[in-house]
Amino acid sequence: MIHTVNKSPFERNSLDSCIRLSVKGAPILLIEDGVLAATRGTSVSDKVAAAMDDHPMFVLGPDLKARGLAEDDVADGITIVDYSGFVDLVVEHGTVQSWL
Amino acid sequence: MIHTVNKSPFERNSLDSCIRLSVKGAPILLIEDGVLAATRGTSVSDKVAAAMDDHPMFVLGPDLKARGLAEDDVADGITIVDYSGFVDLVVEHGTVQSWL
Amino acid sequence: MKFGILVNEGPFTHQASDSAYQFVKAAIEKGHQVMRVFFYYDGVNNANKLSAPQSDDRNLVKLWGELAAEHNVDLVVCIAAALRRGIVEDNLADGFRISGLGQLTEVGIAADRLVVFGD
Amino acid sequence: MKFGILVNEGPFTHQASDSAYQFVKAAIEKGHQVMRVFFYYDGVNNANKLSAPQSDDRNLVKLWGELAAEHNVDLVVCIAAALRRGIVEDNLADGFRISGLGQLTEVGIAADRLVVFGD
Amino acid sequence: MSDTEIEFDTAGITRKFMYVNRKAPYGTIYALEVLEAVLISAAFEQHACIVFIDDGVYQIKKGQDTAAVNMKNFSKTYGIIAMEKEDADEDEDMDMVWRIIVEKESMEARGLSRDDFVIDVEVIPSDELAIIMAEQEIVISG
Amino acid sequence: MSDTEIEFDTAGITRKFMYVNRKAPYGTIYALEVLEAVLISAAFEQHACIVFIDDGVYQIKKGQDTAAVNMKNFSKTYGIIAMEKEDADEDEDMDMVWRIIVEKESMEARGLSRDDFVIDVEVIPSDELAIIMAEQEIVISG
Repeated sequence: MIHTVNKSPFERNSLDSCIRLSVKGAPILLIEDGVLAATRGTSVSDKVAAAMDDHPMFVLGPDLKARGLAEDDVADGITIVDYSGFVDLVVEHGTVQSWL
Repeated sequence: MIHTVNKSPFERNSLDSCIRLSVKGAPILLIEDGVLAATRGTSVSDKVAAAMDDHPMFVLGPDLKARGLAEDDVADGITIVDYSGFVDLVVEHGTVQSWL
Repeated sequence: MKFGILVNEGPFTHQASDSAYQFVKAAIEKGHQVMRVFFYYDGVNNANKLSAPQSDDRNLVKLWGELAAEHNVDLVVCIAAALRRGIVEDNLADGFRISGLGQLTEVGIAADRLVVFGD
Repeated sequence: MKFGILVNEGPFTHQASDSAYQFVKAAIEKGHQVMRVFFYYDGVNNANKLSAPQSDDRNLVKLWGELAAEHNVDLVVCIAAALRRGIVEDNLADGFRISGLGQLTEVGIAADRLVVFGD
Repeated sequence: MSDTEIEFDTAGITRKFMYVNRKAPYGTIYALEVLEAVLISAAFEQHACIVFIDDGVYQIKKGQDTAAVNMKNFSKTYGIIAMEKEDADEDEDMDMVWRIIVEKESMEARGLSRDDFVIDVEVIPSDELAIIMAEQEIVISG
Repeated sequence: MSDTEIEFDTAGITRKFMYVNRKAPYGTIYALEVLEAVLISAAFEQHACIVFIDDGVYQIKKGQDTAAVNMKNFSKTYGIIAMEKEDADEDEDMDMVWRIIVEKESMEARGLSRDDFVIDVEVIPSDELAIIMAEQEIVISG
């Protein structure tokens, strides 16, 4: 299973619920406003870093760029993918759970 | 000025922002999913109680009832109003700021 | 007192239009005047006359139109938001009119209170 | 691999339909099959053929229709959700068809993956 | 209806569907329209795991009265879901498992208990629910 | 257009409008359509206080590039807002005050600084911003 989170971690509880309800090892892909969780030096950075102990973390590059966030702004350990990479992740990891 | 909050305090940051950015004494009216902040014994009850030191707190009764919440479930000090009372509050307190 | 209302969401998906309608009804019953309801963003979908809810559900498109007819409420749909979302004269429900965004600023200036309902 | 897609929101207000479109395009480019895109909730508004965005903006209604024509993607609009929101044969854009909610369950069973885009 | 009705062959295939309800009722329509999707899947004899987490737990709160907001009270429909589950449980010819689950942490954070709900539910803590979720084949979120 | 165009007499009235931006751009359309409302109000020569709080601060982040998501990049429009503000500042005949404000706490929580924005803004802490908000006459939230 792979989880997608499309909500801002500053505004909503989607990322929290995803972390609480996903099994160890399940990858999380941040898309749309969810990409705001991926940058360094924010009030949620520590939470995201902690989640990365249990979950491979990915972020959708096109959504980062749209919001003016550079690859350099992304925290270490988070892998940037494009839509093609999004498709590959879904193919590889089976069922998709969208945390809306 | 009167503030309305229509979002669940469990799901969103609207109530937090409203509390942070409203002056002492300004009333807050909880409507729609915002009424979920009004009940006793939840994980946000303390936060709401603290906000009531600075803000008269109101809740829209029709929205409470729709969600199966009884008047008895509402925390002490929160005043229940109907749509007519909503109108009166807006007349009395001037500008309305809707925290969406 | 004179009220202006801004509705940001369509019927069904969010409660915004329901809440706005109940507020407007209560204000009128109390003798206030509702000068204009302005429909912006997805709020323009409140004016889709093809909307056909289930028979046991409320029909906001119709309810707004009836309120406008009975109490002379000006229901204005933002033309820019409406064009994007496919609301045009052809599918515009009775009681609504399409006009510019300036009509929002105008009612903001003219009314004693502007109340926003949205998501 | 065979994909099914569920789109829960209309064009413009949320990015869901944009994301779904980009995902579907990428999947097809990689040689996968997209069996069906099912439009539910406000997603039915993606099929409103009267939608006329500004000339410098993307037109998702048209983009979905073109994708369907080129790559044989089945675009299904939920009839119950569509009736509520005023999407009927009269204003249905090219490439879409209206059908029952069972078509969502069906593609869930038949596809290898169902991906949901919403709010 | 359009001319071309496309159908996929699904005969004899039973898959694990999960419906995730995370939103409060009435503030948005998701609760109601997800319910319609659950009911349809019964006709296809699929496994169904209906999960209430976060504000979704309010969807099945007892005592909903929508008269004053003039919206449709759909909470009674959960009774039909419960009946579908009973049918699935009792019919030995059908390979169809239905579960109705509330996440314990979400319920408790909102000051609710099992008695507050209009239907019988399994109350399951998040770590166990995570394992159940991970076993699903199709996850529909509303 | 419909036949009956209703107009209200607003000549000579200047009121304090505030536009509250709390949502990230692109995930939802609110940022773009609020911008259109702000621009229109300039024609009515109204006071305007344009406030970016919470995720709204991302609306004016530099370097937005929407090519890969195929959405309209509207961040350049804030340049027009800045020009309208300059006009309002410089024209002594016009009683029209425009302010563009970012809440300090929201900015800092997101690891952003004044240099990250496409327009000049006043960065104001929440307690001071609350006082400014309390003085407004019309608050438009998107």
